[in-house]
Amino acid sequence: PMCPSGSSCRVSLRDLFERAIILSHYIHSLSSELSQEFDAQYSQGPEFFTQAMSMCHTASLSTPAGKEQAHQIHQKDFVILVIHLLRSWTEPLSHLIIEANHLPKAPDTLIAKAMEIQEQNQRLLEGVKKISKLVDPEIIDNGDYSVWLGLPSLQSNDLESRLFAYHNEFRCLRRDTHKVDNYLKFLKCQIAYDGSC
Amino acid sequence: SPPGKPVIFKCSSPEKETFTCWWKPGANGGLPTNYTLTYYKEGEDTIYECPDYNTSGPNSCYFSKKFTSLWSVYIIRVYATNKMGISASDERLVDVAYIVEPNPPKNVTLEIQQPEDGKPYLWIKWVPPTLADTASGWLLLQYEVRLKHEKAVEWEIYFAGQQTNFKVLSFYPGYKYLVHVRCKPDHGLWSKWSEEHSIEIPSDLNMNDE
Amino acid sequence: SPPGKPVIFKCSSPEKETFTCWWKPGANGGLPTNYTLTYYKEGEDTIYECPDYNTSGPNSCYFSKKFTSLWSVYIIRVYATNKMGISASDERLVDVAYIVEPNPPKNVTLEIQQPEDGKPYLWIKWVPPTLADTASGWLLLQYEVRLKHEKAVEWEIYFAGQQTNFKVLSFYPGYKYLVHVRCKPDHGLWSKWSEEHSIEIPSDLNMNDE
Repeated sequence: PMCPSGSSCRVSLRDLFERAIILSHYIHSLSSELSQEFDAQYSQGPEFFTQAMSMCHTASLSTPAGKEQAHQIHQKDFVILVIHLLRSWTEPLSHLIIEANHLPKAPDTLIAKAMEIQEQNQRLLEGVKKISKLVDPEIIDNGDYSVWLGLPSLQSNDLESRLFAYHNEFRCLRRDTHKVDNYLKFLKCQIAYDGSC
Repeated sequence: SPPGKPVIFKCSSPEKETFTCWWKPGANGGLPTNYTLTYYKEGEDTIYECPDYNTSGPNSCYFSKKFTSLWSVYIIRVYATNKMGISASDERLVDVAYIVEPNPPKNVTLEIQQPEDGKPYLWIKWVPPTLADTASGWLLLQYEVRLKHEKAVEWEIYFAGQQTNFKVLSFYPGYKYLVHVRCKPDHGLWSKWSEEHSIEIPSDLNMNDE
Repeated sequence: SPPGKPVIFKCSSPEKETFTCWWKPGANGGLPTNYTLTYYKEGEDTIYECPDYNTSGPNSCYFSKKFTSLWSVYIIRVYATNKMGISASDERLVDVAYIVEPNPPKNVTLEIQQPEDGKPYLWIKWVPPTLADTASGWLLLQYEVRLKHEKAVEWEIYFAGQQTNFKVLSFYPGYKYLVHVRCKPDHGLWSKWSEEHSIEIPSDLNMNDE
């Protein structure tokens, strides 16, 4: 949107959404690779991790589980929900990166991916905040997020419990990044394309 | 004898709103055998029975929108029962977000275009598969085109991104070309290829700029 | 005299993660002249100075990842100052997503193909450049091929759309052909041409259908 100097010009809402979606798509792809790479490296048998399934720390956020539920949420509340989801991973990601170094034979690629996800997640959070201001300048983001209490399990002395904890975090990260990606693609069509892409 | 062990061999969703699981019966032990699918969801204790055994045909369970939620793991099992006993399949863990496999694209059309100021090109167009609501943004599809002339051995494959048309710029006059198109959700599985469509390229087609 | 007016003549980003702006100094009025680049982001009031005048060489400002935001338009200006006064360039508005100039395509290969049932053709293939965005598989690049035989003056230019290969059907046996390929993202600038690749066409090549 190059516009003549002097007039105020900004990145359009459509462009902001397009860029946010490039990031959210990329972040989810990385998170899927990270989760699969961890399971491939540390699983001790086909069913090893199925018992590891436990609730994600973001389960308390009531997120739509289908298209109809998504249509029922007010658009600006939905944008705020995405911000809360993104923000809920700022702390866990930084701890995961630090603690993952203590995993036995921790592959560099795994840590590099986690760092790339952390960096792009912060970038995406900045972008969605900018989107929220355009959607509704009066929007109030109370800085909410889901508290994460998973550090002790990542530091457990028992290796199996530790591996279960990592597996669950990466599984939840994969799930939540998919939610964010899905929601942004939906919100783009609802908000920036009047409900029809 | 008691029935053999059934196997849930596939679960998939065509549009990220509903899903179906299919199973293969085990040996039926020579007796009338009844099949029951049950499931419970991660973090919940209540066990439910399949809501609809018919919509998706024999040995299947269809979960309509009402019974489908993404991002929560369904733990599914099928039981085979006859007079002599009962046998259960292995548990199948399903998150609908990751089993999306659309139907193929539809209405594939082929045309030769001869722009005033450029070389002729083969223009392939299609529409998204039925059931796929790409307009709302809930489902996002990417497309791939494959093409070859009748005598060629290898398919040429082109990635078309989210567009529902594609221009092929290098082709031979005087040949019959075969085309298929398929699609994939942003994070999901490729559909089957569409039906075959073909076009005869006139041999006197002038391939240079007009 | 006061310095002449500098001109910001180019801003570009190789991968949408960093970007650089370059300027041409105006006349320096015969006095030592100092250049300062300042910028602010739309929707914000704070004015910042160029974070790095060195990385991209003389008369340039390099914005590393830390200083590059995809979410705002940058309003940029360069000031030239000497003892006699100061002069400012026009404002340059920069949206990083619109100034992506990718690296050229890689691994260009050339082959003469002689299908059993058709005329021979020159088959040019390449792979997309390394670019963070194509890694996410989301950025659609378009390609252009240019080709000429050694003795020709003019290049023949072919638009290859999103294809990563191209067939040239009209060429002369016995000549050496030179080929380059370049690419461009949907909103962005053409890359430089790839390195030159060449191929000798055998003079005894039979140009008719086999």
